Amino acid sequence: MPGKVFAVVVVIVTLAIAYCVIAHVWWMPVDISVHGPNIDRQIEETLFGAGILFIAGQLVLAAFSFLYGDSKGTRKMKSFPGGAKPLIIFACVVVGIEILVLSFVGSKAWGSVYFTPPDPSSVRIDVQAGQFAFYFRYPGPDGKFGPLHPELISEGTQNFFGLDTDHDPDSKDDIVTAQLAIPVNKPVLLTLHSKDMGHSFDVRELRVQQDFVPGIVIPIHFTATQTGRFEIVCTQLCGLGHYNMKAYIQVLSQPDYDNWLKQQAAMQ
Amino acid sequence: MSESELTMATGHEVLMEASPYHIEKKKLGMWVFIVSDACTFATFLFGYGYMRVGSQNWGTPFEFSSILNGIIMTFVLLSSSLTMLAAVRATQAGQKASANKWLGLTMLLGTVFAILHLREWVKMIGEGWRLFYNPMGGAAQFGACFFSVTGLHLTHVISGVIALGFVARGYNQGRYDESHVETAGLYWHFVDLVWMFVFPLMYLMNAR
Amino acid sequence: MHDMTAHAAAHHAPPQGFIRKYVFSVDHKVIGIQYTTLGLVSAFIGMALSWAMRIHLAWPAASIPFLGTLSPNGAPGGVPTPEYYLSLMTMHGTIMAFFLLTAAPMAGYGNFMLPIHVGAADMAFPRLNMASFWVTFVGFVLACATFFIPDGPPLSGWTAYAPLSAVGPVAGPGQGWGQNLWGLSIALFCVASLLGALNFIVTTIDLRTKGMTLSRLPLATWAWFINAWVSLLAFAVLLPTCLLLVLDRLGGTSFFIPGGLVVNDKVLPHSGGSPLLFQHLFWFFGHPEVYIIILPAFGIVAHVMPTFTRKPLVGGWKVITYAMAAIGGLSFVVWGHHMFVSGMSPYMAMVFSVPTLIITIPSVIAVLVFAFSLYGANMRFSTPMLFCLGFISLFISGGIGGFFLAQPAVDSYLHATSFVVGHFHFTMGLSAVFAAFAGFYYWFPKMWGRMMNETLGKIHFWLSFVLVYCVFMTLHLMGLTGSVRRYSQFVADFMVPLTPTNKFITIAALLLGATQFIFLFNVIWSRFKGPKAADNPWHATTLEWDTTSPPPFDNFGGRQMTVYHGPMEYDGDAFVMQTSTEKSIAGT
Amino acid sequence: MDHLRDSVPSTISDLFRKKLQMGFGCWSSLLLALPTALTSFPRFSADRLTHDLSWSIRPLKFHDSRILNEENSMKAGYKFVALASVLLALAFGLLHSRSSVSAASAGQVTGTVKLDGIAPHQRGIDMSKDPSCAAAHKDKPVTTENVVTGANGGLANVVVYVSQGLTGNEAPLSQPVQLEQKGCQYFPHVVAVDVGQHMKILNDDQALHNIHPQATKNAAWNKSQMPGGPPLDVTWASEEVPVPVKCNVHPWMQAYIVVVKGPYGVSDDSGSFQLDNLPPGNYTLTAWQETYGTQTQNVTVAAGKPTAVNFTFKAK
Repeated sequence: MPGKVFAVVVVIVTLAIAYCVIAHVWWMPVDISVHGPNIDRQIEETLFGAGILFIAGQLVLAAFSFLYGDSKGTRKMKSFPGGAKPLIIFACVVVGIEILVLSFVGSKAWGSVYFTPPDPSSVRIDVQAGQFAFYFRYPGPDGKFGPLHPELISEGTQNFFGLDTDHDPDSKDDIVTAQLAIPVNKPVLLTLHSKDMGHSFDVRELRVQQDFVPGIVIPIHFTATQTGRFEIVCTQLCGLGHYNMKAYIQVLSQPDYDNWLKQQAAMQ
Repeated sequence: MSESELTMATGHEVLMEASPYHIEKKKLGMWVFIVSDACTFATFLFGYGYMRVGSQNWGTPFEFSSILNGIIMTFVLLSSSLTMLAAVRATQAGQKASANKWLGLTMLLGTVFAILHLREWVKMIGEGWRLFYNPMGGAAQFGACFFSVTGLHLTHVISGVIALGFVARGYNQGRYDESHVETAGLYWHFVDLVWMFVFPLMYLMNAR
Repeated sequence: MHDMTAHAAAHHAPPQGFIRKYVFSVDHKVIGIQYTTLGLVSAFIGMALSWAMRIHLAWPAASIPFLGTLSPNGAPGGVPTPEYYLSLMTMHGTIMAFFLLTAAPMAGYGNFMLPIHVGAADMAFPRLNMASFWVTFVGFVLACATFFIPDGPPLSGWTAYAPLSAVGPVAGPGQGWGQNLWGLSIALFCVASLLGALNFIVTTIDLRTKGMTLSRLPLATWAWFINAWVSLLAFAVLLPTCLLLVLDRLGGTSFFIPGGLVVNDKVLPHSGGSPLLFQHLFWFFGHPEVYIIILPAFGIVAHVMPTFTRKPLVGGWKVITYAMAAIGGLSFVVWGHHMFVSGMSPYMAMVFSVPTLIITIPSVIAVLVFAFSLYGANMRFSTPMLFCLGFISLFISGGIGGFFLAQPAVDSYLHATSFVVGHFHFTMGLSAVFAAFAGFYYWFPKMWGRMMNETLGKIHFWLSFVLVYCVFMTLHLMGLTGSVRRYSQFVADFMVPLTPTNKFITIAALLLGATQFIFLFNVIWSRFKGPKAADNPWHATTLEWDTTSPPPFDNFGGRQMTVYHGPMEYDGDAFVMQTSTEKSIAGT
Repeated sequence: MDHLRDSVPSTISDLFRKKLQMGFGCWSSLLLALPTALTSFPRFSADRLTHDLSWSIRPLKFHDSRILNEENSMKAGYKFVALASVLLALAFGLLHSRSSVSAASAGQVTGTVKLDGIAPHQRGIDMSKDPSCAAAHKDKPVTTENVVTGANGGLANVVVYVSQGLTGNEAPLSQPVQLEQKGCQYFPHVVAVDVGQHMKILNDDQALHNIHPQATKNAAWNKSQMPGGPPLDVTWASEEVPVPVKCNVHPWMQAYIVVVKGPYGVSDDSGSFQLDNLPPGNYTLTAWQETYGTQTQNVTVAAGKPTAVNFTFKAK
């Protein structure tokens, strides 16, 4: 009896899981980046391949415990025809092929994010992460970022980057904001600085997640394809306010973007 | 310690004839320990390498005197390996007197090494080197790496000398036999081997 | 022969006096039981912590009375502050991963069984063995002590990423003495594990009795042996890592702390270190650690299952052993897959991705071996068998997640989501725990000389099995929405809608925890009131069933065991003990 | 002459009374010492702040001394709590023996602080990170408060306190001061507190705040307070001007706690301030402003009538 029960339970569980995945009970948000579709395809392909392995594995387990669970111990043992050889061959071939496919396609998807150089015409924005907020810096009219002076950082006076506006001409027109706004359909190049801990820049809709590493400036670039307001969250444990470390990213049409920049410049 | 505990420590030999796969267990244990200890040193050295590669302004502070000191230390430690070898030979030949002589000599050389090394340390600390400070204005990591790596090795040398002392004592009292001396020897040679990595990496690579 | 027995008996009088016998005992059986008990205690502590976390996640305003008394500071009025939530999380991870999953299946069962499996009277270095337990114990006490210092436990997670863990109290509450004690505790645990691994290796190579060739080693022993090698190398790296971390914290060095860090508008006096160095060192230990946890589970299942399927594993001892060895070996070259998005070179990501995917091959082989050993079997459904089946199902479910997280492109979306939480709880968490349960129900008669209650055992299994899926598969799938892990509250806009799911998980988790008390009751009740166990209640073949339950002080009452067969000589009701002189029936 | 009565005993009985009080002071100090030492044992202290008092002396010569100090702060902490509490108690005892000035003979300092020049531009604060904060300021944008000026150049948030001339034996002010977190800002932006005076910290927001004073002479601590969480009650062990306070969850939040000994006044928007209950005598007054630093003036305070003192800061 227990064998059959176990088989039934396993089958039910397997089907339930399969349903949740196929019916998208929990699913990825809409994708608004150019490179995103590659990643989504990769995820779906993996779900397909791995899903088949998963279902097959669970069903085999269920079938065997159903068939061989409840004999009274009188029947003569059978051992699997051919012993382990077919299993090993199966594992090496099937899983091997899956691995090859995933690595090749996967490397393409990964490459589309990380191996491509940023477009020289991209909009450059500096990001400063700290306990527990993100701040953003636009180069302003002169298109140049002023140098950073850690010792000048003082959040109380809204100097989140440590700019020396009195002495550095390039810093004078830098625009520092608490929200990220980017123009739609234009390549964007973010340079990630962290002033204290490890943080992470995660925008689900952009399919972009990249850690901030203090001491290293990390560039990431992407192109958003839809306007809207989305959430930037920190996904790298950074302290007590980690759960509340977020900011908003607005993808705006070019004119809106220009207006927004003007407003922000005025607010400085 | 209680009689029963003694038998616990050696119970199975008493209990059964040596198994056909029987290797001398102390020696095997020492080899296994050496493997893991090698990993520990490797980690420290990896960290050192990472720091060194990562820093733009890595200073190379050691001038000839320090290098010379290092060479002398190396010579001392290597010759201590030789004397250790002799000691093991002597114990295997059962010549207690010469075994003692060689063991004593090994410990002496080990102590000399430690003293030379500590002298170096004191000198550097006098010059203002700290775990977190580099008086020559280079990367502050140098102090951290140097003191932690050589410190780890120095700890090994000193504990080795002490261990040798115990082994020698036990050997004279007849509690230990040549196998113990040989095992201690294994450890000693390992410490020397590590120095052959530490010396070029920590000293020669940082020579002016 | 006779005088030899007498001789042995004379030399093997068990120690007198409570302390020597049960506390500072050098007897591997007592030490094994001590480790197992430590594991049990840790399990329930860790579970209580997870309860607190789950309750807080589902009902952020709920007051948890016990917490209020434990830490009026961290949980005023019983409502945990975010930092205290993170402390709970850190200690849950630390206690579960180290003191339960690493200690119990390997050091606990291994200590008790390995010498008996190879026919020895004790470990190779009994006093070293005692030392490693008591060092572990001190480490455990230090870890728990962090709850009672004013700032509470550290909040940097069990991975203790620098610089959060390295810069001291300024990084947040608990990062002062909490983190120091944590580092110390883990360093001690490393030392203990190294001593233990050394002991296991030497014992297995050195103390095997006559006829116990490597091909005749029980598979659990094989697993412990392979695992000992893995831990020997892995913990030898974590130990110095902890030392360097402590140096950064107390010695003012900057191994893991870069220059120009600004915390609270103050520039920290460190320079030149690299947080990535810490991540590399930690994960070089951390990934093998995952296999340190799962390999004994494989071993236990491979050891227990044939007893109840009444037939040898497919491919005999070789296939599964080679698979385990391959996993152990490969586990050292895949650590980078924890760091795909953490600032490591994106080219390295590909380099680490491929071996990570390759490691699935031996894992799949192992699972197939387990599954197809059921083919044509003649199963006896005792509780251990049920847990073995559960293990296989859970490991399949968890292992599948590996395909996703092994690919940088996919990981860049799923990293740090609850998908990861579900994944590692399935693989290294629940699979290992199920195998540990299987081992516990299986060896309980031998350890304490009494049978456990089958009915309670079965109830325990069924409830656990279903609830585990409810909790962790839900977490797993919820991760597809990108719900971030390690959040003490769901305040991110996109995570608020997940609150119902979250409540469901919490309720399931509470029930799952409650189920474990059935197990606890079963253990305590059976320990004292359970029916006396026969020497070989399961009709198994290995040496531990060839002696009394519990075994005498010298394991075999002075008998010199000689082994003639492999460990899997089963054919239905017929079976051949390893020591029997009959001829083999299963051709192993 | 009557302000001298306290210091010079005029009659034998007067002298006797003083000796008696002195003795009582010493005894009371010893009686106080023991319980204080026991109750403020770090391990069992319910409130971490009382414990942190024990860390409040920390030499900050080398950058690592913080760490070295941590290293033995546990046992040092235990020892120091005992020691500190004995000293504290002694102080209390002595205060008890020296009766503080009676209202009749108390002096008073009043005045205004002005800013000479144009106040620097105050940047706007964007609270979009935490919608609950932003919601609190929908109507008018919030700016930083580094220099706040009012009518006719009055400079607000200036702390005026007595830097020299006090005996050091004055009892701490009894009524507690208050630091309030409202709309993800601190009210007041600058709060002065007497050594040993109680300070209540409240959270009126729907958001969680962590209060993180970066004290150097006092203990630095960091504690988060949940929405509607119980108010924190804090005291400060030693003078420190200023102690910057931050909320890391809302990095724009900034306040200054100015810990002084004796009477103090904080200027309002019109720049006027007032120090009460000051015994007649010669004093050095110091005015502190977060952007412009400190100024000092010597004053002679007479009993009964207020003494006028004005400060003027030059805008940079």
